[in-house]
Amino acid sequence: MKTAVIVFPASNCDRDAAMALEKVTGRKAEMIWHRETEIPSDIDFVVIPGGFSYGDYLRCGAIASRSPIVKDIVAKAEKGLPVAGFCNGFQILAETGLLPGALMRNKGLKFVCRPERLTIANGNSRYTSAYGNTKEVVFPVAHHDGNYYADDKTLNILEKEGRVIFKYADNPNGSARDIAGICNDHGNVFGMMPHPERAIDPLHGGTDGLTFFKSIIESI
Amino acid sequence: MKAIVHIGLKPGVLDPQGRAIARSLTDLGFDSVTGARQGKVIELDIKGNDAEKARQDVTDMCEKLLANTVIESYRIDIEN
Amino acid sequence: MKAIVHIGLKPGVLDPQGRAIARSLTDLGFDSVTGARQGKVIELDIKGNDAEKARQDVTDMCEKLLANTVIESYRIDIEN
Amino acid sequence: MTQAVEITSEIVAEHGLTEDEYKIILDRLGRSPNLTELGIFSVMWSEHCSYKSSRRHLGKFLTSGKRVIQGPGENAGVIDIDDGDAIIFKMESHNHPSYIEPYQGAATGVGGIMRDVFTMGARPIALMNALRFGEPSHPKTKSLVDGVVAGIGGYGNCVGVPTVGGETNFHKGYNGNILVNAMCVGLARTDNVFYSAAKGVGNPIFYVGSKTGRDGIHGATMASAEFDDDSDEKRPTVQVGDPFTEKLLIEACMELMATDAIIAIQDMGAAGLTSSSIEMADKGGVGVELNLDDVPQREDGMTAYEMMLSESQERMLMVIQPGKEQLAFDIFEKWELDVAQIGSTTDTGRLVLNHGGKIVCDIPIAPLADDAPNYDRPHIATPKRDEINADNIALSDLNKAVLDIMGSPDIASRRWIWEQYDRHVMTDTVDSSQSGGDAAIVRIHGTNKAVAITTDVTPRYCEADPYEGGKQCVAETWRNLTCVGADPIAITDCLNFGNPERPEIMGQFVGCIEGMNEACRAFDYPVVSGNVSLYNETNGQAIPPTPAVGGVGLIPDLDFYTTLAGAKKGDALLLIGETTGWIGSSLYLREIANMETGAPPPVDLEQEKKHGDYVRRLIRDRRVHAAHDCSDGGLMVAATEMALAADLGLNIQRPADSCAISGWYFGEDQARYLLAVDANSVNPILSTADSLGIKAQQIGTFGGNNLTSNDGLNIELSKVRTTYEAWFPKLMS
Ligand SMILES: Nc1ncnc2c1ncn2[C@@H]1O[C@H](COP(=O)(O)OP(=O)(O)O)[C@@H](O)[C@H]1O
Ligand SMILES: [Mg+2]
Repeated sequence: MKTAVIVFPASNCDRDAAMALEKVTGRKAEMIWHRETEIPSDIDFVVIPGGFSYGDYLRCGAIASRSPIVKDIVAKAEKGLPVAGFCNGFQILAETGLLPGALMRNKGLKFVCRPERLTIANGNSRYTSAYGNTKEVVFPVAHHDGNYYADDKTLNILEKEGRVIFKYADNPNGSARDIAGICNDHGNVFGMMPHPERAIDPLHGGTDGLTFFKSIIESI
Repeated sequence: MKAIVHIGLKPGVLDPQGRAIARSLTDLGFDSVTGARQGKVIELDIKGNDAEKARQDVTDMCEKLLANTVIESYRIDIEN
Repeated sequence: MKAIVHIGLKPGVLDPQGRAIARSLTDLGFDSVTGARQGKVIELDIKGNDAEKARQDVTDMCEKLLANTVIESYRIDIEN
Repeated sequence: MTQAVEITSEIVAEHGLTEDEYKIILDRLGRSPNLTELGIFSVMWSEHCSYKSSRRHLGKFLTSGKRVIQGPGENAGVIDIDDGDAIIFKMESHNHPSYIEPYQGAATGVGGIMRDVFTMGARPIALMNALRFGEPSHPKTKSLVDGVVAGIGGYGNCVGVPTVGGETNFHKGYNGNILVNAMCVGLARTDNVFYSAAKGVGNPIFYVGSKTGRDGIHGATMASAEFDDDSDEKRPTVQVGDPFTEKLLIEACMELMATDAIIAIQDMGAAGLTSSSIEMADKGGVGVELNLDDVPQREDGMTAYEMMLSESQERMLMVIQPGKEQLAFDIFEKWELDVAQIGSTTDTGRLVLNHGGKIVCDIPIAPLADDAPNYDRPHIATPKRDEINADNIALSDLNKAVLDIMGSPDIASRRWIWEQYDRHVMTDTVDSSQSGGDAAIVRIHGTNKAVAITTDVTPRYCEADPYEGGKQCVAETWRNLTCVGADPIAITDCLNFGNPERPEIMGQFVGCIEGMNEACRAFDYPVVSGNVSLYNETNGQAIPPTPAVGGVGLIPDLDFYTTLAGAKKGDALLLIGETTGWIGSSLYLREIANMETGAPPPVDLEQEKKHGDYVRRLIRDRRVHAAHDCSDGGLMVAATEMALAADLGLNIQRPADSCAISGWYFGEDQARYLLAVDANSVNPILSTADSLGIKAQQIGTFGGNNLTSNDGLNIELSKVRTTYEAWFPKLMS
């Protein structure tokens, strides 16, 4: 099992993501600089971490989503490689079009950082299967632009196809239909604003995130 | 040459910033304001002086980077 | 009526956003771009049809809320 | 171009230099300076860079100790936290810029203090902020709060360093001069700390980071000048921060620091290229020659004067080991930063600047540093205030008093602030503002130890009695660190005062320093870094004396720590320390009785030490479920905060033999702690206290849903919470 974390200029949860992956797989994640052009073929799971790639300039995730490595991520994700983006990583995935919709400025217009209760909207996905009977988890959120938008048609499709994976119990940012995390139509690409990698340690944020990583790793 | 790109949210996409601006303005007593929308302008310096070519290039830039066409629309002005 | 307020950084004020956009465009192969600046536009819906009054009001709004006159300058267009 | 300007007495005055100071310049140069040279002298000799009013007093501080690797004098202080780990920290003000442009002023304040820390080889791991605003009802307050908080969050969040705590006060004394003090704590290895002394001759000098623009020219002199109604005209000097570039700078510097390429490194802070190059040269006893044409520039036609005085942010200067130039270029280019070799060290002891084929400055470096003015400004002590007897201060409605004080500006929840700060990034935040605790706890990555961090000062006390107030602010940080089970190690400070040319202000300054120093010595708790911000006055109205203190402690083992939260049902509430009912200068007196009078509580440092050491011992013995010190609002506020944090009711029993009721609940006697402990622990804890000569008693029991007491107090905790949480959002709505 080999995993990789992509590093963009001003990614800032890259180390946190790598720690989570190491904790679950027992193996160091490979750190891949955004100027690289290829994800090594033996990588089984790619995480696009949170942060402020390119300072969130222009639009969050926009500039990063056009970087060389992302081209290859898109190509491999379309062939089935599991790819997950958290926070800025979700924004980047939405900008590539791998995930539908867009992330807009929070409804309250302020950055919001707090532990957030999430309901598991689809417990059978590759990213939630290990949760068993658990219906609710707590992951921290920390973002300025996490207000998920998609047109009604897209939202209906997402809900109908079980592609809404997590919903906010107490919507912090105005996201449409309380959506916190979604996946693509094949279920291998996943994005959400909350940070599961910040919930892998009882001293810091709880351990609900461990099960999240376990789910996807076990599915591979 | 200069290209001025105006980028705004598509109609129907909720604009939390615009709404907040309208609300603050009425709070400040500017009752005549009935709505507000916020967009951005990107001003580009472009080499050369073929306006038609520049417009094509900038359209390409908008599609590839400057605008997110899921939520935004854009308009380009070329100035000499 | 509509008032269009263009707000941009004053000359000389650091525009990291513009810089990042220009660099990214050249990275994407748009070599003709030599610089970029980003500003915002706020479009206001205004009751009434006294353009002069509207311009005065909007100037007031800019000074009080819309623009940060320490680092930004603004320009107002009134459309009927 | 700059050479053509004739130096008139007006120009000298505009540069904030006195006639006497100018005479020294003439004497040392043996000729008139040109404008560039004058500008260089003026910024080096500004209050901000030269500490000319404060230097002799700062020298009194205890600055050494067994864990101190580097005290004041470098970019930040360095302390040893065992196992080869070092903690590097400092606090700094950005008051004037934040008043003029709150978002950018606060943001660049955070950026600046982070650079001070990573310059020394430390990865920043935590940020704190100490804020003072004017009255809540003042027309500017709301937008200042909004901008400052957004700016602090905007910068720290983007760079990816958690903002873990701070303090926020409101008082009319800050209506015209807010205070924005930011603190950064970084982690380094003791054998890889970097200093600023440029060593060796002929070594290349590198410029890295953002390009130089005309930002903030004269910022350093602005920070040393009083505001008046024309200060709007000083506006164009405000700089804009670019946290994105800062993040790249951190990563690039960390990468280069892992090699042996750097001889010396210094960030460009106030007075930019001037102070960084001169300080590096002066410390290393070398000269410097710079080619200004090679400085990366953002604007066309910049003069030497402008380049030397620019305060563009996110820039560093370094002396590189000869032969390692390419290595440095490669790393900085990988991180997409501007980089240039702009000069080299020389053996002349002079600062020589070349620009456009001419020498535009050639001055000896020694006088810039050594001959900087050092004033013994006249000072008069603040007159003592009368003590106030709590018997004369009635407490008519305890329920109302508790609700009023919990919803008052200085006590109400700061959630509105700290929810805008990323407190979790880097995943080592064990405790932060989120629990409302006394000190934030940040784990040392990959270990089971942690640092505790707090910032405190009670300007009310400092104003009433600078000496006692000075003792108190140091003591409170020491207590706050103790409350989480940390061994207090060292402090940094940010001394915010009015105009030092007024003897009463200078008296406050000297009094506070002496009190602080007394406390530092009593606790063996040295000052390792700090910052002075003077001239915080508008139209002759000075701020209350505000020596903010940032304390840092070590939790050697995270199996033993406490926070404010954690009281369990049935736990006893113990009060450690003497309660005389000291009501003078208390928050209660100000908020409920509407009086800002009376002598502040005296600080018995011996008692502080004894009580704190005992509390820490109890925490290490795992006897304590939750701990909190009594500060603003006395034991009633502290107890209520513990109940809120545990979401558990509390019954308080005031002993029959206590002092006056208002003083007992709300007095601010020092050296006191509240502990939540298991009922079975009460007797052993009290009897040991007794044997140590420490006053300790049980004053309550946790349980139920209400706050109650034998004086008729009875409020639902949820109602208290609503009041406590409502104030800030209401202010900002
Ligand atoms: N500006 C701020 N930024 C972050 N946290 C803050 C700020 N102001 C206050 N807090 C947090 O609110 C809590 C209460 O602050 P304070 O009353 O100063 O505590 P104490 O009196 O125990 O030192 C603390 O946890 C503190 O960290
Ligand atoms: Mg405290």
